[in-house]
Amino acid sequence: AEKINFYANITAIEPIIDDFNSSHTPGAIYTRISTSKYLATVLTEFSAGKLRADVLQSPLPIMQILKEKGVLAPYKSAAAAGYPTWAQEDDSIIQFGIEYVAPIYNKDLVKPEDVPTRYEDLTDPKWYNKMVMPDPASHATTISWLVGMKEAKIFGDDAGWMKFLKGLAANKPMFVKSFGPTPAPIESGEKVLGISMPKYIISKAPAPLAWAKVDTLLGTPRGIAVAANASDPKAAQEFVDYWLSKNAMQLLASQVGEYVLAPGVFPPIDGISTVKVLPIRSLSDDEIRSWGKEFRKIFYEK
Amino acid sequence: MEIRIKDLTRTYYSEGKQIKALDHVDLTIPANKIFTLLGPSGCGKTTLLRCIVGLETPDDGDIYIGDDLVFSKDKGLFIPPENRGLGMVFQTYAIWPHMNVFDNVAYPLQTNRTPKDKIRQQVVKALKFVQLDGFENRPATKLSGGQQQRVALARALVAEPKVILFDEPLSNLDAKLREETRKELRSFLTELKITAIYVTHDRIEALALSDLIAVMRAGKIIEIGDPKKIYFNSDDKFVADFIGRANLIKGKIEKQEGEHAIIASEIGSILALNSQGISVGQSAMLCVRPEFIRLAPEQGKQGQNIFSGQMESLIFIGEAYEGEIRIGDTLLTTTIEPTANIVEGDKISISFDPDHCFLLSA
Amino acid sequence: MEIRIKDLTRTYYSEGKQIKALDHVDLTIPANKIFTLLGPSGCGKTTLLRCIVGLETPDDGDIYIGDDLVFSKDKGLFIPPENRGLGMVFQTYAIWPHMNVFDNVAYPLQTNRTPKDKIRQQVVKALKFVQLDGFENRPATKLSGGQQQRVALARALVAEPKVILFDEPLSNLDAKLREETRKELRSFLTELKITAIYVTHDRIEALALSDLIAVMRAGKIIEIGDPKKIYFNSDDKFVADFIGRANLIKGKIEKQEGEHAIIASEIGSILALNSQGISVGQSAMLCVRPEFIRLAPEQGKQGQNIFSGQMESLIFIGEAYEGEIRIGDTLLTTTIEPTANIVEGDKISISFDPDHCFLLSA
Amino acid sequence: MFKKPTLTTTLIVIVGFLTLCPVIMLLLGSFSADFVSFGQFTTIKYVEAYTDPDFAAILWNTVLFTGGSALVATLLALFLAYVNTRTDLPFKFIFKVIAIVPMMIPHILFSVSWVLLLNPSNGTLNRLLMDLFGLKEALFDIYTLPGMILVEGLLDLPIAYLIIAPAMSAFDVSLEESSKVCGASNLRTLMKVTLPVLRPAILASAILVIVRSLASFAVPSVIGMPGRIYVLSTHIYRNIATGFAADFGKAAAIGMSALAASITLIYVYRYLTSESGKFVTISSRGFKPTMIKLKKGKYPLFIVVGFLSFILILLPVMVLFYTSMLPYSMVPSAKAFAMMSWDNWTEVLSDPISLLSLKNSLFLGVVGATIGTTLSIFVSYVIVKVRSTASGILESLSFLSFSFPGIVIGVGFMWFFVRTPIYGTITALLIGYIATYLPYGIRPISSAFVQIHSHLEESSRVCGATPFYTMRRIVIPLLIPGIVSGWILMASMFLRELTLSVVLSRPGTEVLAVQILNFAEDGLWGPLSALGIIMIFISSILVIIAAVLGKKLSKMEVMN
Ligand SMILES: Nc1ncnc2c1ncn2[C@@H]1O[C@H](COP(=O)(O)OP(=O)(O)OP(=O)(O)O)[C@@H](O)[C@H]1O
Ligand SMILES: Nc1ncnc2c1ncn2[C@@H]1O[C@H](COP(=O)(O)OP(=O)(O)OP(=O)(O)O)[C@@H](O)[C@H]1O
Ligand SMILES: [Fe+3]
Ligand SMILES: [Mg+2]
Ligand SMILES: [Mg+2]
Repeated sequence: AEKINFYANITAIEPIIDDFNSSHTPGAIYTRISTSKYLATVLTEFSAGKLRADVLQSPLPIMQILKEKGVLAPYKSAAAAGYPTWAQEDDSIIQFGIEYVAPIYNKDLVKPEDVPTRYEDLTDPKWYNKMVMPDPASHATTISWLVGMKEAKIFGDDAGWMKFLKGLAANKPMFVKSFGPTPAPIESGEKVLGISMPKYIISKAPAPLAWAKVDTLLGTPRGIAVAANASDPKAAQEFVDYWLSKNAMQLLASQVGEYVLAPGVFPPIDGISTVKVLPIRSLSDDEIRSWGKEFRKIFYEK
Repeated sequence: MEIRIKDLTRTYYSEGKQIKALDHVDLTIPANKIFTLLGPSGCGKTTLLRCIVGLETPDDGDIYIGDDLVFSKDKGLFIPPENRGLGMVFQTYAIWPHMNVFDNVAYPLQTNRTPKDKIRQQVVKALKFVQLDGFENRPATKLSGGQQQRVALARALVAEPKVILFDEPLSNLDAKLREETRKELRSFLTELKITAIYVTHDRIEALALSDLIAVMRAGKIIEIGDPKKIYFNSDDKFVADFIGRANLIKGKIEKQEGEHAIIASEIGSILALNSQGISVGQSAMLCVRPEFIRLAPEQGKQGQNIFSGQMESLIFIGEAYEGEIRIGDTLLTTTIEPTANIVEGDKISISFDPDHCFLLSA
Repeated sequence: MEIRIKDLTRTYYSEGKQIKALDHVDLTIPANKIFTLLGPSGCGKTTLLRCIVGLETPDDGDIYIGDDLVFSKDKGLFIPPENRGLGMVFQTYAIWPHMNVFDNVAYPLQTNRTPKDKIRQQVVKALKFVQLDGFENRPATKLSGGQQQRVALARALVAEPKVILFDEPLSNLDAKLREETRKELRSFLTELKITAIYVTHDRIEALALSDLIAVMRAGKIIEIGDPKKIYFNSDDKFVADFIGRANLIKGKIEKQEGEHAIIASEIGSILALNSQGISVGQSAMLCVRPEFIRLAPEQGKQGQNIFSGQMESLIFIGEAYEGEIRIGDTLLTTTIEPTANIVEGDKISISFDPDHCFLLSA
Repeated sequence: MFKKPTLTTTLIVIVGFLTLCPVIMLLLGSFSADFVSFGQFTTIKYVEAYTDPDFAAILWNTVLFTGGSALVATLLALFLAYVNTRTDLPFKFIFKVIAIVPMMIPHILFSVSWVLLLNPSNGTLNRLLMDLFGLKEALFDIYTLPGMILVEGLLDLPIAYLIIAPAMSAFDVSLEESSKVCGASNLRTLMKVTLPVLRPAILASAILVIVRSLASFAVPSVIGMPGRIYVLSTHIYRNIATGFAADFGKAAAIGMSALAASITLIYVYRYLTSESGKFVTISSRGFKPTMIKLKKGKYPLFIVVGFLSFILILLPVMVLFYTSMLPYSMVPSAKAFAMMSWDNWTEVLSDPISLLSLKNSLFLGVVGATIGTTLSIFVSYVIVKVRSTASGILESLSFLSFSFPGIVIGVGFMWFFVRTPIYGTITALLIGYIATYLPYGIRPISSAFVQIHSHLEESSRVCGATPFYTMRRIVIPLLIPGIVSGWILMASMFLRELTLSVVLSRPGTEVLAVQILNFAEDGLWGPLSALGIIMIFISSILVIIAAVLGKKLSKMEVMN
C-alpha cells in the first residue's frame, strides 16, 4: 500500500507525522505548501488529474474553495466528537485549530508596567517606530484579522475600531510580508512589540517573547479534509481520525504552540487556557481585496 | 588541382557604402603551379582567398576545385572549408595561443587521425623546414612575430595538401630569411606538385616565386601572365607601374617602324616597342624601368633615345643607388650601379634601349 | 633628442629556460637622426624598443632620453610611458577597434587638450600623409591589414613628438606604397628634426632610410655604423651576411699588398681589401656581394680575380636575375642584368673587383 | 561554421521548448478567468493590473532599483576585476573568491544580515558608529531605496564579476600600450580604451543584473516592504497575497511588463554590440597580459580593497555565522556571546530532510551546471558568430523564463510540468533550473566568445577540422575562462535555487533552498544561518574545483 500523502500549510508538524508513522503502516508523508501557493498547486494538480494528496489541510477559506471545486470528499470524523459544533458542521471540512494572532513583545525590553493589556494600548504613541506587523494592505490573514476585530466588536462600535486602526497606523509599524518574519525583529530588539502569533513563544524558545494578555484573541480557523480522489479513502480517513485525536492535538499544542479545538488541550503558554479565542468569519477574496484597499489608505497615509 | 572561378562577386557594406571587394572575378588557376595574386592593399586579395578556401560566402558565382564544384550560387551549393582539403597560411598567423608550437603544427594531422609517431615525424620535418627545430615545446604566445609566422607556415605544409593558399606568409620575416624561405618554398612547392595560391604585395616575391601572376585592383583581375610577360610587356599601365618601379612618360605616337614606334614626349622623341600596336596619332604612355636607363657622364651628344639631364637625388640601397634624374619637368627614377662615379647634381646623359621600353595605351 | 642606453638587460623565462632578449646593450642614439635597429627575427629589437618607450621594465641598466633619466635600475627610477612623450608605431598596429579612423588618429592630440579645429587639421594632414584621406569615418575594424598599419603610422606622427619609434611599420604595405611611404617618411622625419628609432628586418629599408644602423643579434648590438660602412666594410661576418646578400669564401691570407691582401681560397687566390688588417697566415673570410661579381661569357682567360664557372640557376626578380654560379664545390650568388644573354647551364667567366671584395676575420 | 541554419534551428527548438512552455502557460493563465492556465478567457486581469493607480510609482521605483543595482554591481565588478586581473595587488586570489561569495548565499539570508547590520533602530554597524562618533541618530537606514540598491547590487556582484573578469584578463594589451605611448594616463587609457573595448562584457553584466534584480524578491520583501518601498516583484506579491486564492494569472499579467522590458534590453544590447569585430581582443598574435605595477600604491590599495570586501561581503557572512550560533536573533552583547552554542548546527546536520536536500542540491548543482554550460556553449556560438535574425530570437528565448519575476515563473513551470510525466521528479527541477538560468551560462561564455579572433577558428577549419573538432580543440580551450564562470554561476545558483524549487519540489526531491525557506517562514534564523554557511562551504568547494579544473583544461589540449 502507498503512504498517505498529506498536503498541509501548517508547519513544524514532523513530531505528529513521526508519531503517526510509529503506529501505522505504511505511514504518511507530509508535503509542505505555503499558503500563497496552496490553491494554485492543488488546483493545478487536480485539474491535470495528478493530485497526489489523500488528506488536505489549509486555512478554512482555502478549504472552502477546494470543496467548491470538488477536490474534497465528504467525511465526518468521530474523532471530532468533543470539538465545538461550529467546527464540525461541514460535511467535508473539519476545523481543528485557530491560527491565533496576538500582540507579542520582547520581555527583556518592555517593562512589565508598559505591557499592553488592551488592543487600544497599541495605539499609545510610546510605541511609535517600535512595532512590527504583517502588511495590512496585502496579507490576507492580517486583513481578515482586522476585519474580524470589527465584526467581533472588540472596540464596541465601528468608530472605536476605526480609531484603533488610525492609532495603530500613526505609530508607523514596520510592515513585513507575513507573520513568519514578525518575531525576528522583536527578539533582536530592533522593534519591541508586534502583531504576531503566540505560537512563536513555543517554537522560538528561549527567545524573550511573551504575549500581551488582551482578553479576546482572533484567528483564521484551520481545516482538514479527505481528498475526493484519495487512493485509499479508508486510510485517509484513518489519518484524519488520528490527526483529530487528543493525542495528536496535544503534540500540536505542546510542540508547535498551535491553538487547537480538541477539548481541554492548550499550548503551554501562560494565560492561553483562559483567554477567549474566536474564529474569524471566512471572508471572500473580493472582500479581502476591498478591505486591503481600505487599509492601504489608512496605513500608508503619509 | 586546377581551380576555376566564375563570375565571383563579394560586396561588403559599411557605413551605408558598398565596397566591391570582388567584382565579377573570372579566373582559372592551373594545377601544380604557383599562382600569385598581386595587388595594392585593400584590392580584395584576401577576400578572394577566403572565398576559395570557404571562409567567405560569395554573393554570386561558382568555384571549382579540381572537378568538384565547391561553391555555386545558382545551385545553392557550399562545401565547408574542412571538406575542401586545402592548406592555408593566414595574414594574422592565427596561431592558437593555448597550444605550444608542436601542437599547433600537429593539429592538421590530428584532425585526420594520423598515427602518433607519423605525426611527430612530419611535425619535426615541417619545423625543420621553417627553421624552428627545437621550438616544439615553446608556448605559442612566447614567440616573436616572425617565429609565429613560421609556425603558421609549418602548420599549413605539414599535411601536404593538394592546394595551399598563402596570405602574405613572408611579410614579417627578415630579408635574409624571407629570401631563403622563398627559395625553399619554391623548391618545396615545385617538388610537391602542389597548386599554390599566393597573396602578396611584394613584387619581388611575386616575380621570383610565381609561375603565373594575376594582378588585382579594386576587386577586379586586371592582367594574368607569367612574371616576364607581366614585367616586360604588360598590357596595362597600372600593372606596369605596380609590378616594378616604372617611369611613365606621356606622349603621342608619331611613326611606326616595324615592331617599334616613335613617340613624341615631353622630353623628346623616343623609339620604343609597340607590341600593343597603338596606331599613329594616338596618345600613349612610354614605360621605362629604372634598370633600363643607361647613364653616361654628359657628353653633349644627341641621338636616338639619348637625353641630357641632371642627377637630382641618390639613395643608397646597398646593391645599388636609387637615383632621380631631372630632364626638364620630368623626373625619372633609375638604378645606378654602386661603382658608378656619380654624385648628386652631376649633369648626365641617359639613353633608353628601344627594346626595353614599351608603349601602353594611355 | 639624444637617447642613451647603458648596460640594458632584459631576460625572459620560458619553460624553465632563460631567453636573453637584451644582453647588456650599450647604445647612444644621436639626436635628430634616423636610427635603425636591424636584425633577424627574435633578436630583441622589439624588446629594446619597448624598454625605451617604457612598456617593458628592463632587469638592469639605465635609459636617458635627452637629459632625462627615464629608467634606472640602481636609482629605482621608472618613468611611465605616458610621461616619456614619445610616439610609437606598433608591430601589431594596435588600432583601437571601437573607434573610427579619425578618432584613432586624433587620440594623442586629445590627451593633451589640443583645440578641436587644430586636431581636425592635424589629423587630416596626417591621414593625407599616409594616403588615407577620406577614410576618417571608416570603423577601424573595416580596414585591410595595410590600411590599419597606415592608421597606426598616422597616429604616431600626428602629435609631432620629439622622438618617434617604429616597429616594422611598413611590413604590411605593398612594395610600391612601401617605397613611397619610405621616401616620404624620410623627408618628413628629416624635415621635422626628430629622432627616429626604426626597427626593421628589411635591409633595403634600413639602408635607404637610416642615418645610422645598429645590427642586433641574440640580444646584443654587434655593429653600429652608417649604411655604407655597414654594407661595404662591415667588421663582422654576421653583419656582412645579414645586411645584403653576400658570398662568403673561406681562406688563408697569403700576402699583403698595400691596402689589399691575397687570400688563398677554395676557388683560387683572390686579391681583396684588407681594411681589418688581418695578418698573413691567418684564416679569413672573403666577402663579395652579388652585384660586384662581373660576368662574361667563358673566354678561357685566367688572371687576377678571374674564375671560370657554370650558371647553376637563374631566378627572375624583375629588375634583374638572381643567379647561382658553381665553381667547383662553391656556389656564388650573383645579380645578373636583365639584358645579359645568359641561360642556365652556360659556362661563364667571373671576375671580382679587388676594391669591392673585403676580408673579415673568420 | 556549422550548417548554420540547422544548428540555430535545433537550438531554437530546444531552448524555445524549455523556456517558452512555462511562459505560454503563464500567458494562458493571465487570460484565464480561473486559477489554472486553461480557464475561461478574460482580459480583466490585465485591466486590473495596469489600471492600478500605484503602478506608475512602482515602475519608477523598479527602474531606480534595477538600474541602481546594475550600476553598483557593475562598477564594483569592474573595480575588482581590474585590480584582480591587471595589477600586482598582493593576495589577489582572496579577492577573486570574495567577489563571488554573494553568489553562494541565499538572498534572504544576505538581506537579513544587512538588516541586522544597518537597521536604524539597533543595527550593529549603526550602533558602532553612533558610539564611535557620539551620534544621536543612526547614520544609515537600510530600509530605503539606496539600501535596497546596495544589497541587491552586492548580491548580483558575482554575476557582473564573472562576466567582466574573463573579458578583462583576455584583453589585448597592445591596445592599452599604444594608448599610453600616445600620452594617455592609466586612467584615461581605462576610460577611453579599456572600458569601451570591454563594452560587450559590461553591457552583458549590466543587463543580466537588471533582469535579475527585476525578478528578485528577497531584497524587495526583506528590505523594501519594511521601508514601504514597492517594486514590481513585491507589487506582484501583494497582488497574489491579498486573498487566499492567490491569483497567479494576474501576477503573470503584471509580469508580462518585466518580460517586455527584458526583451527590449536584449535587443538594445544586441544593437549596441552589433559589430562584433570591434571587440575582438584575443588577437591571434598571442596575448601576454602585463601587470600594472602598483609600486607604492600597492598596500594602500590593498587596504582599500580589503576594507571594501570586508564591509560589503565578509561582514554579512560573519553575521550569518554569528546568527547560526545563537538560539534566536540577538544583537551582539555579552549575553549573546554567553548563549552561543553549536545547537543549530547539530540540529541541521542530524535532520534527515536537510541531509537529503543537501544531496539533491549537490546533484542538481553539479549535473545541472554541467548540462547547462554545455548547452550554453552552443547557444553562445550561435548568438555570437551567426548573428542572424534567428540568433536574435534564440538570444531572447534564452532570457525568457529568466526574466519573469521569480514568484510567477515557478507556477508557470508547475502548470507546464504537470502535463508531463516528469512532474514531481528531480528531473523536472533539473530541466526547470537549466531553462531558467540559461543566461548565467550564456552571458559569460558569449562575452568570452566575442573576444576570439575568427581567424583562430577559421584556420582550424582549413586544417580539416570539423566544426565539432574545432569546438573541442580550439574554441572551448580558449573559452575556458568564460565556461568556468558560467559553470560557477550555474552551480552556485542551482545549489541555492528557490523560486522554482518551492513549487516543484516534493517529498523525496527536497532541495536546500526549500529547506531554507521553511526555516525562514518559521522564523528560525539560527538553523537557517547554519544551513546557509554549509551552502557557502559547498559552493566554495565547487568553485575551487571548477577553477582548478578550468586551469588544467585550458592547458591540456593534446587529448588523443
Ligand atoms: N568585413 C568587412 N566589412 C567591410 N569591408 C571589408 C570587410 N573585409 C574587408 N573589407 C574591405 O574590402 C576590401 C578588400 O579587403 P581585403 O582584405 O580583401 O584586401 P587585401 O587585398 O587583402 O589587402 P591587404 O593587402 O591590405 O591585406 C578593402 O577595402 C576592405 O576595407
Ligand atoms: N613575454 C615573453 N616571454 C618569453 N619570451 C619572450 C617574450 N617576449 C619575447 N620573447 C622572446 O624574446 C626574444 C626577442 O623577442 P622580440 O620580440 O624582441 O624579437 P624581435 O627582434 O622583435 O623579432 P621580430 O622581428 O620577429 O619581431 C625572442 O626569442 C622571443 O621569443
Ligand atoms: Fe534573489
Ligand atoms: Mg589581405
Ligand atoms: Mg618584433
